[in-house]
Amino acid sequence: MSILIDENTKLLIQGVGKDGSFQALRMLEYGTNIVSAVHPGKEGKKFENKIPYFSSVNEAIKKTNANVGVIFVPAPFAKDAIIEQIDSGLELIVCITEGIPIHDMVQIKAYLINKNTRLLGPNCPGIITPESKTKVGIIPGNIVKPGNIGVVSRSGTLTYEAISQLVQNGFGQSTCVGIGGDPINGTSFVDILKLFEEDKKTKAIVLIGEIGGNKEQEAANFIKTHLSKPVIATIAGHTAPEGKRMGHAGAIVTGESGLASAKNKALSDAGVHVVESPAYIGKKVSEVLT
Amino acid sequence: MSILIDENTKLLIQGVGKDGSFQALRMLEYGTNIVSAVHPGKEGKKFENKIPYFSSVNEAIKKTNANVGVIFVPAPFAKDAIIEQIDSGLELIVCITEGIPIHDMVQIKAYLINKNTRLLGPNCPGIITPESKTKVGIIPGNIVKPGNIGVVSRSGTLTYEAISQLVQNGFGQSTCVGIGGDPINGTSFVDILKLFEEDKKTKAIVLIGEIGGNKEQEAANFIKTHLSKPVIATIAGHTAPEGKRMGHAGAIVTGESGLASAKNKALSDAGVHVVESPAYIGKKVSEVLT
Amino acid sequence: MNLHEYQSKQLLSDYNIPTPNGYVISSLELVKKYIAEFENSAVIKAQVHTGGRGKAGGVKMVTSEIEAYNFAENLLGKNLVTHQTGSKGIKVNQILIEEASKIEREIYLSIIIDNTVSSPVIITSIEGGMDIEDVSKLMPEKIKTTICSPLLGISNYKIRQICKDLEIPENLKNEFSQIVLSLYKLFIKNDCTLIEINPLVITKDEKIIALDAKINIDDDAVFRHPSLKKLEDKSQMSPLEALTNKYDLSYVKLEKGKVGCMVNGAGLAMATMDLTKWAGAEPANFLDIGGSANEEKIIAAFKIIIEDKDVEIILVNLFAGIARADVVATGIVKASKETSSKIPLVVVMRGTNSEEGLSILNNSNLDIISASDLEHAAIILKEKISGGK
Amino acid sequence: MNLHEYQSKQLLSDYNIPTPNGYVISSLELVKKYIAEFENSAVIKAQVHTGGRGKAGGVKMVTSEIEAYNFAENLLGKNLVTHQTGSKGIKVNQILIEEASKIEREIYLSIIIDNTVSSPVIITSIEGGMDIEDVSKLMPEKIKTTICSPLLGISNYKIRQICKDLEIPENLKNEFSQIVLSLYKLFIKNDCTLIEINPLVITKDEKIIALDAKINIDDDAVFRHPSLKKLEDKSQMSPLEALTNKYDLSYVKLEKGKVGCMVNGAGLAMATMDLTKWAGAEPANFLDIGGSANEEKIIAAFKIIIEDKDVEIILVNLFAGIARADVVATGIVKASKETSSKIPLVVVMRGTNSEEGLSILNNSNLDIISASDLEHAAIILKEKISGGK
Repeated sequence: MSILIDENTKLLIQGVGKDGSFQALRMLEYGTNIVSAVHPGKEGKKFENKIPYFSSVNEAIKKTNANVGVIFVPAPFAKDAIIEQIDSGLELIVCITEGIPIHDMVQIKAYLINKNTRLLGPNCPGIITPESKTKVGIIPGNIVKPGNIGVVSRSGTLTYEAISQLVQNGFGQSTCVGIGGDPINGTSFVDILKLFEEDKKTKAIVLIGEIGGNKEQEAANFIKTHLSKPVIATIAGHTAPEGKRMGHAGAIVTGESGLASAKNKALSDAGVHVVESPAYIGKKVSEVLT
Repeated sequence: MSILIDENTKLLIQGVGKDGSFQALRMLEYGTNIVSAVHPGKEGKKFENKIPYFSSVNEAIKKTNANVGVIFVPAPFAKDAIIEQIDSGLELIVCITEGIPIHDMVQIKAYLINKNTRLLGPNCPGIITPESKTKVGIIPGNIVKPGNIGVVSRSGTLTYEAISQLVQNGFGQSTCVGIGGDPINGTSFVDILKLFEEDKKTKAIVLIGEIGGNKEQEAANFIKTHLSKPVIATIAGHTAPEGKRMGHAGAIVTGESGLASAKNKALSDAGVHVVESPAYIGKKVSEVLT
Repeated sequence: MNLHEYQSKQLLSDYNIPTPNGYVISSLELVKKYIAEFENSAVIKAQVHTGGRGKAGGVKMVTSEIEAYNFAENLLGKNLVTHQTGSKGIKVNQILIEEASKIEREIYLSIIIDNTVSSPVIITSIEGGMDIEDVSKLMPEKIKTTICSPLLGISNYKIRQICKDLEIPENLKNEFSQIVLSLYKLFIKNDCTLIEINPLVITKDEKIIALDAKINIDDDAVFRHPSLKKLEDKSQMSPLEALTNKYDLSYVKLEKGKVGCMVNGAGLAMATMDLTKWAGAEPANFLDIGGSANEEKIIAAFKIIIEDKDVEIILVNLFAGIARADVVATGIVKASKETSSKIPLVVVMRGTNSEEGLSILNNSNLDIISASDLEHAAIILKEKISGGK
Repeated sequence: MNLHEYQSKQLLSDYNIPTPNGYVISSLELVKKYIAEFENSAVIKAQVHTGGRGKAGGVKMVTSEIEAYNFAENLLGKNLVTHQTGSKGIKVNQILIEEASKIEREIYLSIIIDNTVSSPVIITSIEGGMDIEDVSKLMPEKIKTTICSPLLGISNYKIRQICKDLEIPENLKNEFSQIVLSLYKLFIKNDCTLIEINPLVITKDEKIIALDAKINIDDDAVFRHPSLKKLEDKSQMSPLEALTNKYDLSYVKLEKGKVGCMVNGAGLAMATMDLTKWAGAEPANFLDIGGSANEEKIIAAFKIIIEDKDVEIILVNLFAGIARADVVATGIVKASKETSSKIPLVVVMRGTNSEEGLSILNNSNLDIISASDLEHAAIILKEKISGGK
């Protein structure tokens, strides 16, 4: 088993430019069932001679029964693509795009309320489920292996680091999820923790946080009260100076709760096994699970 | 028992001008538990020396635990009052105000989605529950009596007519509800029919429709599939010419479904006892229930 | 509130939506000047608040000065009779003279509030230029509707779909999309209940132009648009309409009815009409005096009813909620005296202060029969009318 | 993107929010003219992109021509050092000279995007004029927040509550409400992330004026505001900032670090800094080369790192997802050659095309130690740094 995506995932990709087509190839290579592509001006053609292009998400779904969408559309047009996918009723939307204006995300977040759609991201690496060989997004397929650890992270490359550590220590993953580095996003740590708790395959969870905001504290609260499975966590940004934005729009310490130390403490208090660097994730999981 | 309001209703009245204060007195006389009033510039004073005025709905609720709100605010300011009451989390809002711009109602209707608040109206006479002596709105208290008939209507004065007919024929009411004459409103026939179906006290339902729109047809569909209790109905506007607005913004025949005859047919087909005039409502109820 | 075509087009222009070059004129002298400016190729259109102008001879393509002048002369100051105006017609005070366009394609584009989805809806058809009702009967598949989000507005992907539905050529897509966006903005910002552009044309030289335009504004929202309020053309109202308008009364005249109806509440007013009919009589009008009727309003309502010379009897049906029966009664008594009306009244009066109201009426010297309820009123009406025959 | 105070005030004016009469000048000659116009009662303010101007001597109330001139002379063209600028300070190219106001009351008013509620939030305080951080520490109960609906905007009832919270006198309520509405509109229409008016004053003659104003625009949204983009003042950037800005790199310099870091991904970059620290060394910088780094960008990143003369070793940590390791490797080799850099590199390279990347690096003549993972890299760093000591 897995969360969010599996062998039943029929993926629609929207925005098949340079990055989108490169990543679409990687997803196909990995084994993902991409059923349709949406890109203006390419309708009627086929991506890699097999995946039909459509001019609208609604039409693509009607013709191919896609149930998950992934968005590589450039930031200025991403809001429209997300709204189009929400309106189409897709159960899961994964938005990889970075740099979406924050006012656009504010509107999207409000629009999402009461919709039956889950938005993951934006500015996230997506999801990968090794057992069913399904990936939606950009997490490299060659670094994961099937197993029982659920991984959830605010960071892209740091997720790869953690996965790599797990594999080195002999642990495969049930599903790896990047929730994205933007301050306003569709899916939170808590949302994913809930899913991992319910997922029978997942035995332990690796959580990778970073400075800024209070999402790790929310996660800690949830873990304390609702989670039965062990959680191993690390927070990036202990050496970051206050008030400076560390790349991610969300990674800026603006108050007590934004500090790495505050997040470490909240997680430790909730019974989470906190390590000082992702470099030690693998070993800590070993320790906890054996 | 009753629907929507009962002896636990703690009413907040917003807009206590000429009409609002006149009707507040009628509600008090009838027995309604009005706990607070919101009217700009009157905070600190008391209506009729007993009901405290507040400057905001939130404050009024905090101090008086009001759970139902009624709005008499003039049309240009009604949208703001409705939004204020929705934001405050009141479980039921009854808006009496007539002539609210339709674009305002379009926005309110969209904003209501996913809120835990029910809006009744606007442009409606409100609700009255004779058994608990509770009325929210303007239905005259001296024309109703406690009993087992649920009344639901798009029209104000026509509701009174129907009630009067029922009483003349010896039937009291569980609750009488006016859903309002505007084309876009918060609560539909179907919403109220559901409540009457669940209400143990209600033995039969009187439904009063009028020309325009397709709300009576929706009601007919619902009755056919979900309703076990007998329904007696009448439609006003058989003699209305097409394309002319009959007072109510919603009462204009613009297509087949808007015709009184089409509505009569839909209701008859759904097993509803349809009478040609509200003047015969009382007799038909007698006939059906005995 | 209806706008004239030329007013609608001015509003479109304000939102950068192209309309033909043209002039509104109310004097014949200017026809020659403008027909010359348009090189003897123009369209002349009567500016009246009614549909069916074209079929009624209120619109003409003209190709010479003399043709233009003659057509204008036959319109200006005259009454135009269409299928909507009744036999008296409606007065043409202004005509619009516009440069003729070389039409390549005609498109239908409108925005309404659709009550069934509680949202603005854009309606388009590739078959512009004909009545949309006809299109919907003959080829319903050629009408496309786009529901817009009341809170988010119109998303670009929906506009792309509209472009596709309407087969807008690639090089005009940007301009067309901008027109749809602007039209939507106009619709929202001005509390419109209808904007209809039929046809929106693509000309042979690839311009997009709104050839005709119809805009209705929500009467309940005009208060917040003082500049639109100024566009109201009262000359297009009948004296009766002007009076009902002034007193904010809902009144609809019915042909050849003998029973004048004065009722509070729209639903009850309709039911009263229905009952009159079933009593074997013809209702003369729909009249809702509204919730907060004062004496002045009642007097006006009474006068409006007896203005209709077919009226032989008046049925007053009052179930007072917000309205107070005593106020209505006082108004009726005053109006009867002022007009020295001898028309008998059948009165059903219930609800708030109805005892006071009835006693006011009974203490007056009017010809009044009081009925206990609607059914009773119907019986009285039946007697009266058979008696009168 | 930060706006200067005078630019922010211009924007406020565009939205009809009153600001003091004033002039931005970059030459001393104009001081006399304007101080005369303001009758020897003015405020002079350095226009620089930094906080803490006041405490650093960048703002002064002047009451004579000579005082004005002397103060302006000491500012214009000089560097102003505040607690935020570092020891070099920031150059004052422009000063704002404004008419002094007779202040009755000072109010705090700002709008931000609050990520925890995903909505615009209006923050107000009756204690205007002091740092809001200080107010929040000393008297948190005097700070009020109003969450606005992203889809509906700000409702009037919320503005009424703000008026009440701020004890706005009855006769100024309309004007004040209009200011809040306009400010909210400005915030939304211009993709602001912050508007702060501190203080908004009520003058002794009952005028409401924005005495100071700070506006930040979302960098990710500047593309859709060409007129705001023009307001960007590049003279306020250090050469390093200008370079990182040009290549769209996320770079933050840390004081006295010896280990330059080049990483892809913000999270990994932070983790790399953290690891450096735990290995007993000091990171010299945060640098995220981003997802779609091309050669040119890598070369620029390399140059930025070695610009910092404290850097003794460079740690490259790449886990290629969207980025491709071969492109990064090629960039590093080229940059090293161009700059003739002798600084050794510790390289961890994984993910997309990492084999190709490593082979490009190993086939170059650079001083490169390849590490298999982060832990390995930390061990190497530790050795290198102790060895160097």
